Amino acid sequence: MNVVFNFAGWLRRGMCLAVVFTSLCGFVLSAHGADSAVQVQLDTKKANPRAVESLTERGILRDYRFAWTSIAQAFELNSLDSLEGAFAGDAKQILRGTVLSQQRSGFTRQYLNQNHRLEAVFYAPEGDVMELHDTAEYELRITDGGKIIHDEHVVMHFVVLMTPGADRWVIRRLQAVPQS
Amino acid sequence: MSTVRSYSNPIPILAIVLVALAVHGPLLLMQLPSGSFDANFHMFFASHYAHHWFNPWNEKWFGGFSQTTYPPLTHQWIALLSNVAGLKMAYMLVQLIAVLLLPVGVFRFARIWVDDRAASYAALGSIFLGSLAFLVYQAGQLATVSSVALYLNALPYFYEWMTEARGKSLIKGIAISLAAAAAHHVTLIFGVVLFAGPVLWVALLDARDERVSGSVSGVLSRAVVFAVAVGAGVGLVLLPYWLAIIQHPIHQIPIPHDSRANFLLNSTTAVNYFVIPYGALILALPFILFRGAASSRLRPLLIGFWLTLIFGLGGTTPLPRWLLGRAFEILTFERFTFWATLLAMPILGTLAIELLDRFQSKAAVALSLAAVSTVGAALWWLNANPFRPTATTNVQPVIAFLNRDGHDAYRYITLGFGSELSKVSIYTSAGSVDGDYNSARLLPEMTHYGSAQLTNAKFYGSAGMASLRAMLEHANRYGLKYIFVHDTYYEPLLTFVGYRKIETFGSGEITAWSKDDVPPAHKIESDAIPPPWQGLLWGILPIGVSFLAIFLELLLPERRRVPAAAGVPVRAENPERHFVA
Amino acid sequence: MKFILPISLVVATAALMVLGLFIGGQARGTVGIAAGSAVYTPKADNAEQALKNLLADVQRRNWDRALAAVSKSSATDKESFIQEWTGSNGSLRSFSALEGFESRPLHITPDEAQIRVRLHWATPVGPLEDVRDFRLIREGDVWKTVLPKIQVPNVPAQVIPVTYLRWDLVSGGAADEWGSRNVDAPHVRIISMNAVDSAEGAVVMGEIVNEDTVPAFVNVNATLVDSAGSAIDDETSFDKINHVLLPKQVSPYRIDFPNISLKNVKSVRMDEKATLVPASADPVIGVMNQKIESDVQGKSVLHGDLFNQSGQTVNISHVIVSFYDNNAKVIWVADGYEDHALLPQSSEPFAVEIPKSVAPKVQNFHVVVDQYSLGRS
Amino acid sequence: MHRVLLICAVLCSAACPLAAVAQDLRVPASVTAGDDVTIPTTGSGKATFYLVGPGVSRKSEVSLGEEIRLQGQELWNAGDYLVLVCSDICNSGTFYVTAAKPASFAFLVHPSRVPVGQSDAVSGVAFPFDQFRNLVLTPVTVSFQLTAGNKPLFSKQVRTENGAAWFRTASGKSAGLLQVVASLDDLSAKRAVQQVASDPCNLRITGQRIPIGVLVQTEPVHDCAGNVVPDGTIVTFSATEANGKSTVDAPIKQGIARAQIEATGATVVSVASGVVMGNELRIGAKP
Repeated sequence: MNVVFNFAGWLRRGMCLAVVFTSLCGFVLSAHGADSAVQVQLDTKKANPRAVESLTERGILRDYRFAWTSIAQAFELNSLDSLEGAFAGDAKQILRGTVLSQQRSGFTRQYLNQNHRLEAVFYAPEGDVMELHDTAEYELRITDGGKIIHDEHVVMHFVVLMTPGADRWVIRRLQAVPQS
Repeated sequence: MSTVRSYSNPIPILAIVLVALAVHGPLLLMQLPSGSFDANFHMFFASHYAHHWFNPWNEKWFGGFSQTTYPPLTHQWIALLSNVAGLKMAYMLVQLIAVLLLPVGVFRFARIWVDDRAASYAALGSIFLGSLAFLVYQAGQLATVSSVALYLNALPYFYEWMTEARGKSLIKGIAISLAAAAAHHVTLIFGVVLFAGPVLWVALLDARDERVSGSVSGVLSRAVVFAVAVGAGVGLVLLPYWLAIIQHPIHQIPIPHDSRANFLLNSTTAVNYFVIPYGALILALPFILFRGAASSRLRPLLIGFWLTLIFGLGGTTPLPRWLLGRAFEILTFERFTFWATLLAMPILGTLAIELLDRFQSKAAVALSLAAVSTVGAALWWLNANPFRPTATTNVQPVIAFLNRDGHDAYRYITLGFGSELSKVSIYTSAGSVDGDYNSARLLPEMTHYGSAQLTNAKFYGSAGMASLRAMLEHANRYGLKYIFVHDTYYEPLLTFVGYRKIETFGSGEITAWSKDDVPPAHKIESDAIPPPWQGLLWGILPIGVSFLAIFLELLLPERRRVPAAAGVPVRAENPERHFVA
Repeated sequence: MKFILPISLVVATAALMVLGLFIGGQARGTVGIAAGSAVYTPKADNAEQALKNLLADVQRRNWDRALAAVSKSSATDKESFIQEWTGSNGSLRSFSALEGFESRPLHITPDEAQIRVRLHWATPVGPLEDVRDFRLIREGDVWKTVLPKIQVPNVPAQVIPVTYLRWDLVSGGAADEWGSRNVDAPHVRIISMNAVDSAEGAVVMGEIVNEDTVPAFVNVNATLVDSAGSAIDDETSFDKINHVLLPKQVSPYRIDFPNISLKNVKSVRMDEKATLVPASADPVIGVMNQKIESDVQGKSVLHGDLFNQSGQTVNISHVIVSFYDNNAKVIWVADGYEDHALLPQSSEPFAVEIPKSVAPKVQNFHVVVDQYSLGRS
Repeated sequence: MHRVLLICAVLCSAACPLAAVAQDLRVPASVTAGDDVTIPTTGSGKATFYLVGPGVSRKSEVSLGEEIRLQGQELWNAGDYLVLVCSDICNSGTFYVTAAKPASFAFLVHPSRVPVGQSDAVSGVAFPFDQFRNLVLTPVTVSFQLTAGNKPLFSKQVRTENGAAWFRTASGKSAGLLQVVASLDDLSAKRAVQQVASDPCNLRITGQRIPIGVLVQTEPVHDCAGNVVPDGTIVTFSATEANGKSTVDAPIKQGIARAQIEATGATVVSVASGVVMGNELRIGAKP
């Protein structure tokens, strides 16, 4: 039997395969989102009526930083997964709502170069809630369809209510307020 | 066509494949293997590839493990097909492809040793092997079956390359061998000795006796070229696997497996691992011995068969332990029995044609009965054997529980679930510290004891329970809050270590237990996480070589062999008989 | 070659199989699966082999063959023999499997032998050991085991009035308003703590009390901290504590740190966790006749009887003991599981071993009993 | 890299032919949660409008020169809102939504159970929220009232500071339910604290010989203020005789704890509950 070696067909199929693989590689490489460090400083001197223990202070610092890293990731990747763990109650619900509507609208926002100056102003007698005021500085960038439509250095003030969860402090309320 | 004439011709390969389809197609469509030991394990791996093709780090088992510790080809094919057919049916399809490729491989492999007619009967016989039914429907060893099917298809190219120096055979042989390695590395490693060894030996005999055009030195040098190329290829295609195994060699305490037992001391084990896989083939053993020894060309095959048979007997003889050393305690030996039956098929093919030539229809009926009873016994044994996997449990409530109310923020284990553990893992977003793949375990609570899955802890006696205790002792460290129990045996321990029954599913069949002070699970840091480039390699090369093998088979077809000139003498000592068929 | 090779292969196979019986046959199988029967069992022509055969048949639950190895002079019947080895009433023994045994002859004459056997049981709560002495006699050319009469507990029919007392927990839904369903965790307190080095590593132990008016699930965690302030290891009390404490109940706790010496430890951070759990005040198990004695092996052992004062069967009881020195300081915490069920209004003996190094210092002890009852977890 | 892209984007936009004429954007400085807002625009042509705030990320087409209407339900959540209108270029404006008047409380009271007669043992914190669950930061006066039975125990008016008002006080003298109410105008939130007996006081036992040993029981168990110690509280009976010691951890049921002890010889029975010890009882040997 005569065998006709269809080189052109073979080459074409091979190239198709290569294109598929290259696209997949590109997709994977592009999935690695940027993760910039979040700076947080905490001042607990004004906390009352209960003083903030050093272990709690460390916990607040760690968990607040994690919370903002989560917010940044969730809003940049339009992913709800990042919001698990760091938030509870209304704060979680509002953030989820924001991400969901952002998914529908198709744009993303990035919080870059975050710097938070956190001040504990109220710590409940039984230690079950802490109110903090955050003066946050960051670069807010909004991107729609790959195009940056807004990029601004922002100084924002937040009132934050944090409560102890199973193994960490979680944000129960995160509310931006005008500078007083 | 008269009956006599119909028996005197080779059975067309298409007909053999159709018979395989007719026998195994319905069983696979009925999803019979879904209750096998490893089916859920394969689907679990495939499910991960379906969601994270280029990220082999899977956090659903062992608090995180790398899937580069198991060759990915079959799983990736299931993952690809699952987009169309769903996960379970995709598994069945891939298994069906392997089952259909097997008689083709046996046919092509047998033609190295015997003529087309005997080879065709060998291929037909392979469809009814008890060992095949055992591996497919009871053990669920998809990768082993797929790999050996590919490997048997690669070996004739190896032989052709050695004896005829055909470049096309070299390329195709290498590509299919790499695909076989990408399906199951163990098959390839042992195949080098047990399958390729006899092929090399017969090629040398053929060269020496001038039955082929190549010289002895030519055969040897080409064998080296093939081996080097395949070795390098396997090194590259499975590079992340080798890196993982070098970084974390398997140092865990050996886990007992009944295929390593002495069958003489345990009748049930003997039935399970010898009688059922061999079936009616046991009756042909004397013929295999004498006919294999009678022909110099068949002797390499006989030696290969005997060695594989001895390995398949596990701990019945000390030979595997002596030859394998520590690897004896890691391997399971039912696959050797499967390979042994495959190696016996060419000689069995000659028995079939001799019987048919002599007894015609009577022989046909007897052989058919033997074949059907062998596969039938293996299927009957699925439900009759005491090793059978636990009866299918409805794990849906467990999955639903884990996926609601933030329960997936914690880890879980199942107890008494058997292979259903993998099913839970596939469909829940929660992670477990347990898992159904021993070689990927790195947590000391599991590797320091001679037991396998925590879900089967009691079957490993004190070692299993010690491993479970060690894990529960560190429940808080791993965020192990939920335990699902399908065997009241475990309830006392859970009670005494502080777990509390919180829910009951399926009329009390399964209970959910929780420990109140366990914090949410945190990511477990590990040096076993493959870097992204390994993920890319793993996602591209193994599936890539399988595509390559398919393309090469399609684009470089074989020349049709002329039947009269194709046969290699069944018995070289009596060349006149070669033309009788 | 036509005959030599097949004959050689058959001979080699047979030889290897025979060798396998003597060399390679130790590969362990999985426990709990019906194991079938052995093709070959050595003849009981000496006392030790006879006992080994009997125990091997017990392991395989091959009762007829096992009973055939028991002397007719034994005061036992098949039912009580099986019950002795497989347990009853959902006891720990009924969940256990005889995993292995080691025998040591104590006394052998041509017609009689006394053999001490260390039995290794695989149980749901971990491996347990049991030491038993067996008497064997020669009957013809084989040895047989003489078993003593097995006492099966017999509880008379009776009516036991019980005032049940339990706490149920109604937990709020996830959608509850913040702070509206506030139930505090129970208040528990560690009342003593002591850290010592043992042969296995560092041990932190003491006692904890539930000071609240509701039941508490308690767990004690300890973190060993080095001189640099970093944690060396953290472990929990695991099963060396009674996890559910009723109001004002005291439990010992022990936390083991295997392979760690206190020499490297600067401080120990204790962390007791308490959560509210549903609980029942029954059954009440009294601990009677507690005394420290030496056993047959010369070890110091705390003996006593567990007396089930309720009307329900306690399937598995777990005894936890804190031992005090003359300053009332906890110097050791030991525990043990009872392998017989506690029937209503009946007693079962228990024994807890005291380490050699601790025994001379023990002045007092406190025993608490945790329990598991089938279907009431 | 991002900056380069931004500059490129800006340059590209500038170079493009103008599709719509330039617009101007004036947003209100502050809005009360739930109120509708209109944003006037200037210019002509079509533009893309973005609203970026807490709980909302909206993108829509608008016609320049017309007012952009933001419905109250888009502005439920207090916080900062960014408005962007993009045609050839993007114009932005920011405004704050502030909480409306209080409509509910988050009222946290601790502990849920408290022993009687303890100072600074009960505390509460109230956070007023508006109807959209925004924290009200404008100071308001919250009234806290504690009553045991019908008897008022404590009352205090506290002005919120940073949105929080709190109190702390001692527990009452007798066991029972303590009702804690926080109120603000016509709003109120109720919580309950269970006041429980303190540690047992004057723990006394009596005993008698029975056929199987000794039956011992406590007198009704009270704390030092006369409150009944709750049922379920564990009382430990220890009986010491010549051949050993017996102990029973028995729960109080209907005010009394009782236990049977297997003791045949002369026995000394002692009793304890938690860390409180009671009297000792000597019972003679079985006759």
